[in-house]
Amino acid sequence: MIRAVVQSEPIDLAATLAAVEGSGSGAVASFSGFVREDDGVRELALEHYPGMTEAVLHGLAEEAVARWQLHAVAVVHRVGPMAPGERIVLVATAAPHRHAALEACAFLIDRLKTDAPFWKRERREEGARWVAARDRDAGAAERWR
Amino acid sequence: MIRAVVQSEPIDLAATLAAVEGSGSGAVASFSGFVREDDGVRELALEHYPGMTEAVLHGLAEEAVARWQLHAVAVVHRVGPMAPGERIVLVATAAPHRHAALEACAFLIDRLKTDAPFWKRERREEGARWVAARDRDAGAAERWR
Amino acid sequence: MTLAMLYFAWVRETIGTGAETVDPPVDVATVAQLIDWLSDRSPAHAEALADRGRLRAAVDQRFVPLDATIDGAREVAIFPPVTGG
Amino acid sequence: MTLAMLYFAWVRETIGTGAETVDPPVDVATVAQLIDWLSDRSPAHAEALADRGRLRAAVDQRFVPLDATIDGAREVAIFPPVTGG
Repeated sequence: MIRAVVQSEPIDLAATLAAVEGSGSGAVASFSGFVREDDGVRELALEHYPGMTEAVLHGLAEEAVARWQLHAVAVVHRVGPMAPGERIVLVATAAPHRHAALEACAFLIDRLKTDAPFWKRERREEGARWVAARDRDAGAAERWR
Repeated sequence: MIRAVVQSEPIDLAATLAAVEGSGSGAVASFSGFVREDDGVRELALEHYPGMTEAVLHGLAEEAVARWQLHAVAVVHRVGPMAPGERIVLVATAAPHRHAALEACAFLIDRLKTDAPFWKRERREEGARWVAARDRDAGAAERWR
Repeated sequence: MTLAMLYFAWVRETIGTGAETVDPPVDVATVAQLIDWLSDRSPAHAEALADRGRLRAAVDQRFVPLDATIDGAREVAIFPPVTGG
Repeated sequence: MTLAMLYFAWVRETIGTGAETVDPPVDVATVAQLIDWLSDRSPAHAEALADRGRLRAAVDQRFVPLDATIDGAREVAIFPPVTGG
Protein backbone atom coordinates (compact mmCIF):
# COMPACT_ATOMS: atom_id res chain seq x y z
CA MET A 1 0.00 0.00 0.00
CA ILE A 2 1.27 3.44 -0.92
CA ARG A 3 -0.59 6.51 0.30
CA ALA A 4 0.74 9.98 -0.54
CA VAL A 5 -1.64 12.79 0.35
CA VAL A 6 -1.59 16.59 0.58
CA GLN A 7 -4.57 17.98 2.48
CA SER A 8 -5.79 21.08 4.26
CA GLU A 9 -7.75 19.07 6.86
CA PRO A 10 -6.07 17.97 10.10
CA ILE A 11 -4.13 14.72 9.70
CA ASP A 12 -5.88 11.67 11.13
CA LEU A 13 -3.05 9.82 12.88
CA ALA A 14 -5.11 6.83 13.97
CA ALA A 15 -6.64 6.18 10.55
CA THR A 16 -3.31 6.53 8.76
CA LEU A 17 -1.43 4.25 11.15
CA ALA A 18 -4.27 1.72 11.04
CA ALA A 19 -3.99 1.59 7.25
CA VAL A 20 -0.23 1.02 7.42
CA GLU A 21 -0.55 -1.53 10.22
CA GLY A 22 -3.17 -3.36 8.19
CA SER A 23 -0.40 -4.75 6.04
CA GLY A 24 0.23 -7.40 8.71
CA SER A 25 3.94 -6.55 9.06
CA GLY A 26 6.10 -7.22 12.07
CA ALA A 27 7.39 -3.64 12.31
CA VAL A 28 5.70 -0.25 11.90
CA ALA A 29 7.43 3.09 12.43
CA SER A 30 6.08 6.61 12.23
CA PHE A 31 7.30 10.15 12.34
CA SER A 32 5.22 13.28 12.90
CA GLY A 33 6.32 16.87 12.61
CA PHE A 34 4.37 19.50 14.56
CA VAL A 35 4.08 23.24 14.72
CA ARG A 36 6.21 23.92 17.77
CA GLU A 37 4.46 25.37 20.77
CA ASP A 38 7.46 26.88 22.44
CA ASP A 39 9.05 29.35 20.05
CA GLY A 40 6.57 32.16 19.62
CA VAL A 41 4.90 31.08 16.38
CA ARG A 42 1.19 31.93 16.47
CA GLU A 43 0.27 30.43 13.13
CA LEU A 44 2.10 28.48 10.45
CA ALA A 45 0.78 28.46 6.89
CA LEU A 46 1.98 25.97 4.29
CA GLU A 47 1.83 26.69 0.59
CA HIS A 48 2.62 24.04 -2.03
CA TYR A 49 2.82 23.33 -5.73
CA PRO A 50 -0.34 21.32 -6.50
CA GLY A 51 0.35 18.39 -8.77
CA MET A 52 4.10 18.42 -8.37
CA THR A 53 3.89 17.94 -4.60
CA GLU A 54 1.76 14.82 -4.81
CA ALA A 55 4.01 13.40 -7.55
CA VAL A 56 7.15 14.00 -5.49
CA LEU A 57 5.66 12.43 -2.36
CA HIS A 58 4.47 9.42 -4.31
CA GLY A 59 7.87 9.04 -5.93
CA LEU A 60 9.65 9.17 -2.57
CA ALA A 61 7.23 6.58 -1.19
CA GLU A 62 7.91 4.29 -4.14
CA GLU A 63 11.66 4.72 -3.68
CA ALA A 64 11.34 3.80 0.01
CA VAL A 65 9.27 0.71 -0.80
CA ALA A 66 11.90 -0.50 -3.24
CA ARG A 67 14.87 0.31 -1.02
CA TRP A 68 13.59 -1.14 2.28
CA GLN A 69 11.11 -3.75 0.98
CA LEU A 70 8.29 -1.96 2.75
CA HIS A 71 4.88 -3.60 2.94
CA ALA A 72 3.12 -0.27 3.31
CA VAL A 73 3.94 3.42 3.42
CA ALA A 74 1.94 6.58 4.04
CA VAL A 75 3.08 10.17 3.60
CA VAL A 76 0.50 12.76 4.60
CA HIS A 77 1.35 16.47 4.52
CA ARG A 78 -0.93 19.24 5.57
CA VAL A 79 -1.18 22.63 3.82
CA GLY A 80 -2.90 25.89 4.69
CA PRO A 81 -2.97 27.58 8.11
CA MET A 82 -2.09 25.61 11.25
CA ALA A 83 -1.98 26.44 14.96
CA PRO A 84 0.89 25.61 17.36
CA GLY A 85 0.71 21.94 18.35
CA GLU A 86 -0.92 20.83 15.11
CA ARG A 87 0.55 18.02 13.01
CA ILE A 88 2.23 19.25 9.81
CA VAL A 89 3.39 15.94 8.40
CA LEU A 90 3.09 12.22 9.11
CA VAL A 91 5.14 9.45 7.58
CA ALA A 92 4.53 5.81 8.47
CA THR A 93 6.17 2.64 7.22
CA ALA A 94 5.57 -1.09 7.61
CA ALA A 95 8.40 -3.54 7.06
CA PRO A 96 9.50 -7.03 7.97
CA HIS A 97 12.28 -5.66 10.18
CA ARG A 98 12.49 -2.78 12.64
CA HIS A 99 15.55 -1.09 11.21
CA ALA A 100 14.00 -1.02 7.74
CA ALA A 101 10.86 0.65 9.07
CA LEU A 102 12.74 3.29 11.09
CA GLU A 103 15.33 4.04 8.41
CA ALA A 104 12.63 4.41 5.77
CA CYS A 105 10.87 6.98 7.98
CA ALA A 106 14.10 8.95 8.32
CA PHE A 107 14.64 8.77 4.56
CA LEU A 108 11.11 9.96 3.79
CA ILE A 109 11.15 12.96 6.11
CA ASP A 110 14.72 13.96 5.19
CA ARG A 111 14.07 13.81 1.46
CA LEU A 112 10.62 15.36 1.71
CA LYS A 113 12.21 18.43 3.27
CA THR A 114 14.43 19.08 0.25
CA ASP A 115 12.50 17.48 -2.62
CA ALA A 116 8.86 18.40 -2.06
CA PRO A 117 7.66 21.90 -3.05
CA PHE A 118 6.26 23.26 0.21
CA TRP A 119 6.84 26.69 1.67
CA LYS A 120 6.25 27.70 5.28
CA ARG A 121 5.14 31.13 6.38
CA GLU A 122 5.04 31.79 10.09
CA ARG A 123 3.20 34.49 11.94
CA ARG A 124 4.69 35.81 15.19
CA GLU A 125 3.87 38.74 17.39
CA GLU A 126 6.33 40.88 15.43
CA GLY A 127 4.84 39.96 12.05
CA ALA A 128 4.79 37.27 9.38
CA ARG A 129 7.76 35.92 7.46
CA TRP A 130 8.58 33.14 5.01
CA VAL A 131 10.73 30.54 6.72
CA ALA A 132 14.24 30.25 5.30
CA ALA A 133 15.59 26.88 4.14
CA ARG A 134 18.26 25.35 6.36
CA ASP A 135 21.56 24.03 5.10
CA ARG A 136 21.46 21.13 7.51
CA ASP A 137 18.31 19.84 5.82
CA ALA A 138 20.19 19.61 2.54
CA GLY A 139 22.92 17.67 4.32
CA ALA A 140 20.41 15.30 5.90
CA ALA A 141 18.85 14.56 2.52
CA GLU A 142 22.26 14.06 0.93
CA ARG A 143 23.07 10.99 3.03
CA TRP A 144 20.34 9.00 1.24
CA ARG A 145 21.71 9.59 -2.25
CA MET B 1 7.36 12.62 30.71
CA ILE B 2 8.63 9.07 31.06
CA ARG B 3 6.17 6.20 30.82
CA ALA B 4 7.45 2.62 31.06
CA VAL B 5 4.71 0.02 31.30
CA VAL B 6 4.34 -3.77 31.16
CA GLN B 7 0.75 -4.89 30.71
CA SER B 8 -1.38 -7.84 29.68
CA GLU B 9 -4.08 -5.64 28.12
CA PRO B 10 -3.84 -4.61 24.46
CA ILE B 11 -1.67 -1.54 23.93
CA ASP B 12 -3.61 1.66 23.31
CA LEU B 13 -1.64 3.31 20.51
CA ALA B 14 -3.73 6.49 20.35
CA ALA B 15 -3.60 7.19 24.08
CA THR B 16 0.13 6.55 24.29
CA LEU B 17 1.00 8.71 21.29
CA ALA B 18 -1.31 11.46 22.54
CA ALA B 19 0.55 11.50 25.86
CA VAL B 20 3.93 11.77 24.11
CA GLU B 21 2.65 14.38 21.65
CA GLY B 22 1.29 16.37 24.56
CA SER B 23 4.83 17.50 25.31
CA GLY B 24 4.47 20.12 22.57
CA SER B 25 7.60 18.97 20.71
CA GLY B 26 8.35 19.53 17.06
CA ALA B 27 9.13 15.87 16.36
CA VAL B 28 7.50 12.64 17.51
CA ALA B 29 8.56 9.18 16.37
CA SER B 30 7.14 5.78 17.17
CA PHE B 31 7.92 2.14 16.63
CA SER B 32 5.55 -0.78 17.05
CA GLY B 33 6.36 -4.48 16.89
CA PHE B 34 3.57 -6.90 16.01
CA VAL B 35 2.94 -10.61 16.07
CA ARG B 36 3.53 -11.41 12.42
CA GLU B 37 0.55 -12.66 10.48
CA ASP B 38 2.42 -14.38 7.70
CA ASP B 39 4.67 -17.01 9.22
CA GLY B 40 2.39 -19.64 10.72
CA VAL B 41 2.33 -18.45 14.35
CA ARG B 42 -1.13 -19.00 15.85
CA GLU B 43 -0.40 -17.48 19.23
CA LEU B 44 2.52 -15.75 20.85
CA ALA B 45 2.85 -15.69 24.64
CA LEU B 46 5.22 -13.34 26.45
CA GLU B 47 6.60 -14.13 29.89
CA HIS B 48 8.62 -11.60 31.87
CA TYR B 49 10.43 -10.98 35.14
CA PRO B 50 8.07 -8.73 37.14
CA GLY B 51 9.88 -5.90 38.84
CA MET B 52 13.11 -6.23 36.90
CA THR B 53 11.36 -5.65 33.56
CA GLU B 54 9.77 -2.38 34.60
CA ALA B 55 13.05 -1.19 36.10
CA VAL B 56 14.99 -1.99 32.93
CA LEU B 57 12.43 -0.27 30.68
CA HIS B 58 12.43 2.80 32.90
CA GLY B 59 16.22 2.87 32.93
CA LEU B 60 16.40 2.66 29.13
CA ALA B 61 13.84 5.46 28.85
CA GLU B 62 15.89 7.64 31.20
CA GLU B 63 19.04 6.91 29.22
CA ALA B 64 17.27 7.92 25.99
CA VAL B 65 15.99 11.16 27.54
CA ALA B 66 19.50 12.11 28.62
CA ARG B 67 21.18 11.09 25.37
CA TRP B 68 18.76 12.72 22.91
CA GLN B 69 17.27 15.50 25.08
CA LEU B 70 13.82 13.97 24.69
CA HIS B 71 10.80 15.88 25.93
CA ALA B 72 8.79 12.71 26.40
CA VAL B 73 9.19 8.96 26.00
CA ALA B 74 6.86 6.00 26.34
CA VAL B 75 7.79 2.31 26.31
CA VAL B 76 4.84 -0.05 26.55
CA HIS B 77 5.33 -3.81 26.34
CA ARG B 78 2.60 -6.38 26.40
CA VAL B 79 2.85 -9.76 28.14
CA GLY B 80 0.68 -12.87 28.14
CA PRO B 81 -0.98 -14.49 25.10
CA MET B 82 -1.35 -12.54 21.85
CA ALA B 83 -2.88 -13.30 18.47
CA PRO B 84 -1.25 -12.64 15.07
CA GLY B 85 -1.53 -8.97 14.18
CA GLU B 86 -1.55 -7.78 17.79
CA ARG B 87 0.90 -5.15 19.01
CA ILE B 88 3.67 -6.56 21.23
CA VAL B 89 5.57 -3.37 21.94
CA LEU B 90 5.30 0.37 21.36
CA VAL B 91 8.03 2.94 21.83
CA ALA B 92 7.39 6.62 21.22
CA THR B 93 9.65 9.63 21.61
CA ALA B 94 9.24 13.41 21.44
CA ALA B 95 12.24 15.60 20.70
CA PRO B 96 13.13 19.03 19.37
CA HIS B 97 14.59 17.46 16.20
CA ARG B 98 13.51 14.62 13.94
CA HIS B 99 16.76 12.66 13.97
CA ALA B 100 16.82 12.64 17.77
CA ALA B 101 13.27 11.27 17.92
CA LEU B 102 13.92 8.54 15.34
CA GLU B 103 17.32 7.52 16.70
CA ALA B 104 15.98 7.31 20.23
CA CYS B 105 13.24 4.95 19.01
CA ALA B 106 15.85 2.72 17.39
CA PHE B 107 17.95 2.78 20.56
CA LEU B 108 14.98 1.87 22.76
CA ILE B 109 13.79 -1.07 20.70
CA ASP B 110 17.32 -2.38 20.06
CA ARG B 111 18.33 -2.24 23.70
CA LEU B 112 14.97 -3.50 24.96
CA LYS B 113 15.50 -6.66 22.93
CA THR B 114 18.72 -7.55 24.74
CA ASP B 115 18.33 -5.87 28.13
CA ALA B 116 14.73 -6.47 29.16
CA PRO B 117 13.79 -9.87 30.62
CA PHE B 118 11.03 -11.06 28.29
CA TRP B 119 10.67 -14.50 26.76
CA LYS B 120 8.54 -15.41 23.77
CA ARG B 121 6.78 -18.72 23.31
CA GLU B 122 5.05 -19.29 19.99
CA ARG B 123 2.39 -21.82 19.14
CA ARG B 124 2.26 -23.16 15.60
CA GLU B 125 0.32 -25.97 13.99
CA GLU B 126 3.18 -28.35 14.77
CA GLY B 127 3.37 -27.37 18.45
CA ALA B 128 4.69 -24.74 20.83
CA ARG B 129 8.30 -23.67 21.30
CA TRP B 130 10.30 -21.03 23.12
CA VAL B 131 11.72 -18.56 20.61
CA ALA B 132 15.52 -18.59 20.41
CA ALA B 133 17.50 -15.36 20.83
CA ARG B 134 19.11 -14.01 17.67
CA ASP B 135 22.75 -13.01 17.40
CA ARG B 136 21.85 -10.05 15.21
CA ASP B 137 19.83 -8.53 18.06
CA ALA B 138 22.94 -8.52 20.24
CA GLY B 139 24.80 -6.78 17.42
CA ALA B 140 22.05 -4.19 17.02
CA ALA B 141 22.13 -3.38 20.74
CA GLU B 142 25.92 -3.18 20.73
CA ARG B 143 26.00 -0.15 18.44
CA TRP B 144 24.46 2.01 21.18
CA ARG B 145 27.14 1.26 23.79
CA MET C 1 6.52 29.73 -27.34
CA THR C 2 3.68 30.05 -24.82
CA LEU C 3 4.66 29.23 -21.24
CA ALA C 4 2.54 28.82 -18.13
CA MET C 5 4.49 30.59 -15.38
CA LEU C 6 3.87 29.72 -11.73
CA TYR C 7 5.22 31.62 -8.71
CA PHE C 8 5.21 30.49 -5.09
CA ALA C 9 5.80 31.91 -1.61
CA TRP C 10 7.43 35.35 -1.52
CA VAL C 11 8.11 35.27 -5.25
CA ARG C 12 4.35 35.03 -5.77
CA GLU C 13 3.64 37.70 -3.17
CA THR C 14 6.18 40.15 -4.59
CA ILE C 15 5.12 39.67 -8.20
CA GLY C 16 1.51 39.94 -7.12
CA THR C 17 0.22 36.87 -8.93
CA GLY C 18 0.72 33.11 -8.68
CA ALA C 19 0.26 32.35 -12.37
CA GLU C 20 0.55 34.03 -15.71
CA THR C 21 0.93 33.03 -19.32
CA VAL C 22 3.94 34.47 -21.13
CA ASP C 23 5.33 34.29 -24.63
CA PRO C 24 9.09 34.77 -24.54
CA PRO C 25 11.11 35.24 -27.77
CA VAL C 26 12.98 32.26 -29.18
CA ASP C 27 16.39 33.45 -27.96
CA VAL C 28 15.23 32.88 -24.35
CA ALA C 29 16.65 29.37 -24.03
CA THR C 30 17.28 28.74 -20.31
CA VAL C 31 15.51 29.34 -17.03
CA ALA C 32 18.06 32.03 -16.19
CA GLN C 33 17.41 33.81 -19.47
CA LEU C 34 13.69 33.50 -18.85
CA ILE C 35 14.15 35.14 -15.44
CA ASP C 36 16.07 38.00 -17.10
CA TRP C 37 13.32 38.45 -19.63
CA LEU C 38 10.55 38.26 -17.00
CA SER C 39 12.31 40.92 -14.91
CA ASP C 40 11.45 43.52 -17.56
CA ARG C 41 7.74 42.88 -17.31
CA SER C 42 7.20 45.09 -14.26
CA PRO C 43 9.03 46.61 -11.30
CA ALA C 44 7.44 43.91 -9.15
CA HIS C 45 8.90 41.19 -11.38
CA ALA C 46 12.27 42.90 -11.24
CA GLU C 47 12.17 43.02 -7.46
CA ALA C 48 11.01 39.44 -7.01
CA LEU C 49 13.57 38.03 -9.43
CA ALA C 50 16.56 40.21 -8.52
CA ASP C 51 18.45 37.79 -6.26
CA ARG C 52 19.19 34.63 -8.26
CA GLY C 53 20.81 32.95 -5.28
CA ARG C 54 17.46 32.85 -3.52
CA LEU C 55 15.53 31.45 -6.51
CA ARG C 56 14.82 27.86 -7.46
CA ALA C 57 12.92 26.56 -10.47
CA ALA C 58 10.95 23.64 -11.81
CA VAL C 59 10.31 22.89 -15.48
CA ASP C 60 7.20 20.82 -16.07
CA GLN C 61 7.10 19.97 -12.36
CA ARG C 62 10.71 18.82 -12.02
CA PHE C 63 13.35 20.75 -10.12
CA VAL C 64 16.06 22.06 -12.45
CA PRO C 65 19.15 24.25 -12.06
CA LEU C 66 18.75 27.79 -13.37
CA ASP C 67 20.93 27.03 -16.40
CA ALA C 68 18.53 24.29 -17.55
CA THR C 69 16.89 24.60 -20.94
CA ILE C 70 13.25 25.53 -21.31
CA ASP C 71 13.11 24.01 -24.78
CA GLY C 72 9.77 22.25 -25.14
CA ALA C 73 8.60 23.32 -21.67
CA ARG C 74 4.93 23.94 -21.01
CA GLU C 75 5.07 25.00 -17.35
CA VAL C 76 7.87 26.81 -15.53
CA ALA C 77 7.71 27.55 -11.82
CA ILE C 78 9.94 29.98 -9.89
CA PHE C 79 10.10 29.97 -6.09
CA PRO C 80 12.36 30.18 -3.04
CA PRO C 81 14.13 27.12 -1.60
CA VAL C 82 11.52 24.71 -0.25
CA THR C 83 10.76 24.45 3.49
CA GLY C 84 8.29 21.60 3.96
CA GLY C 85 8.19 18.80 6.47
CA MET D 1 22.43 -18.15 53.19
CA THR D 2 18.78 -18.17 52.14
CA LEU D 3 18.19 -17.33 48.45
CA ALA D 4 14.99 -16.70 46.54
CA MET D 5 15.45 -18.54 43.24
CA LEU D 6 13.41 -17.55 40.19
CA TYR D 7 13.21 -19.51 36.94
CA PHE D 8 11.75 -18.31 33.64
CA ALA D 9 10.70 -19.68 30.27
CA TRP D 10 11.86 -23.25 29.54
CA VAL D 11 14.05 -23.31 32.64
CA ARG D 12 10.90 -22.77 34.69
CA GLU D 13 8.95 -25.33 32.68
CA THR D 14 11.64 -28.00 32.92
CA ILE D 15 12.26 -27.52 36.64
CA GLY D 16 8.50 -27.51 37.20
CA THR D 17 8.37 -24.35 39.31
CA GLY D 18 9.01 -20.66 38.82
CA ALA D 19 10.21 -19.91 42.33
CA GLU D 20 11.77 -21.70 45.28
CA THR D 21 13.72 -20.81 48.38
CA VAL D 22 17.09 -22.52 48.75
CA ASP D 23 19.84 -22.52 51.35
CA PRO D 24 23.17 -23.30 49.67
CA PRO D 25 26.33 -23.98 51.73
CA VAL D 26 28.84 -21.19 52.16
CA ASP D 27 31.30 -22.62 49.62
CA VAL D 28 28.77 -21.88 46.85
CA ALA D 29 30.16 -18.47 45.89
CA THR D 30 29.24 -17.81 42.25
CA VAL D 31 26.18 -18.21 40.03
CA ALA D 32 27.92 -21.09 38.24
CA GLN D 33 28.59 -22.87 41.51
CA LEU D 34 24.97 -22.25 42.52
CA ILE D 35 23.82 -23.84 39.27
CA ASP D 36 26.05 -26.89 40.00
CA TRP D 37 24.62 -27.17 43.46
CA LEU D 38 21.00 -26.73 42.26
CA SER D 39 21.48 -29.46 39.67
CA ASP D 40 21.63 -32.04 42.44
CA ARG D 41 18.21 -31.11 43.80
CA SER D 42 16.25 -33.20 41.29
CA PRO D 43 16.54 -34.82 37.87
CA ALA D 44 14.39 -31.95 36.57
CA HIS D 45 16.87 -29.39 37.93
CA ALA D 46 19.73 -31.35 36.39
CA GLU D 47 18.03 -31.40 33.01
CA ALA D 48 17.07 -27.72 33.04
CA LEU D 49 20.53 -26.57 34.11
CA ALA D 50 22.67 -28.97 32.07
CA ASP D 51 23.62 -26.67 29.19
CA ARG D 52 25.38 -23.62 30.63
CA GLY D 53 25.72 -22.04 27.21
CA ARG D 54 21.95 -21.61 27.07
CA LEU D 55 21.59 -20.11 30.55
CA ARG D 56 21.63 -16.50 31.66
CA ALA D 57 21.29 -15.10 35.17
CA ALA D 58 20.32 -12.06 37.18
CA VAL D 59 21.35 -11.33 40.77
CA ASP D 60 18.96 -9.04 42.61
CA GLN D 61 17.37 -8.10 39.27
CA ARG D 62 20.59 -7.24 37.42
CA PHE D 63 22.00 -9.34 34.60
CA VAL D 64 25.33 -10.89 35.56
CA PRO D 65 27.76 -13.31 33.94
CA LEU D 66 27.69 -16.85 35.34
CA ASP D 67 31.00 -16.34 37.15
CA ALA D 68 29.54 -13.44 39.16
CA THR D 69 29.48 -13.67 42.95
CA ILE D 70 26.28 -14.34 44.84
CA ASP D 71 27.72 -12.90 48.00
CA GLY D 72 25.01 -10.89 49.73
CA ALA D 73 22.40 -11.78 47.10
CA ARG D 74 18.76 -12.08 48.07
CA GLU D 75 17.25 -13.08 44.72
CA VAL D 76 18.87 -15.06 41.90
CA ALA D 77 17.09 -15.72 38.60
CA ILE D 78 18.10 -18.27 35.96
CA PHE D 79 16.62 -18.20 32.48
CA PRO D 80 17.36 -18.54 28.76
CA PRO D 81 18.59 -15.58 26.66
CA VAL D 82 15.85 -12.95 26.50
CA THR D 83 13.61 -12.56 23.44
CA GLY D 84 11.40 -9.53 23.98
CA GLY D 85 10.48 -6.67 21.70
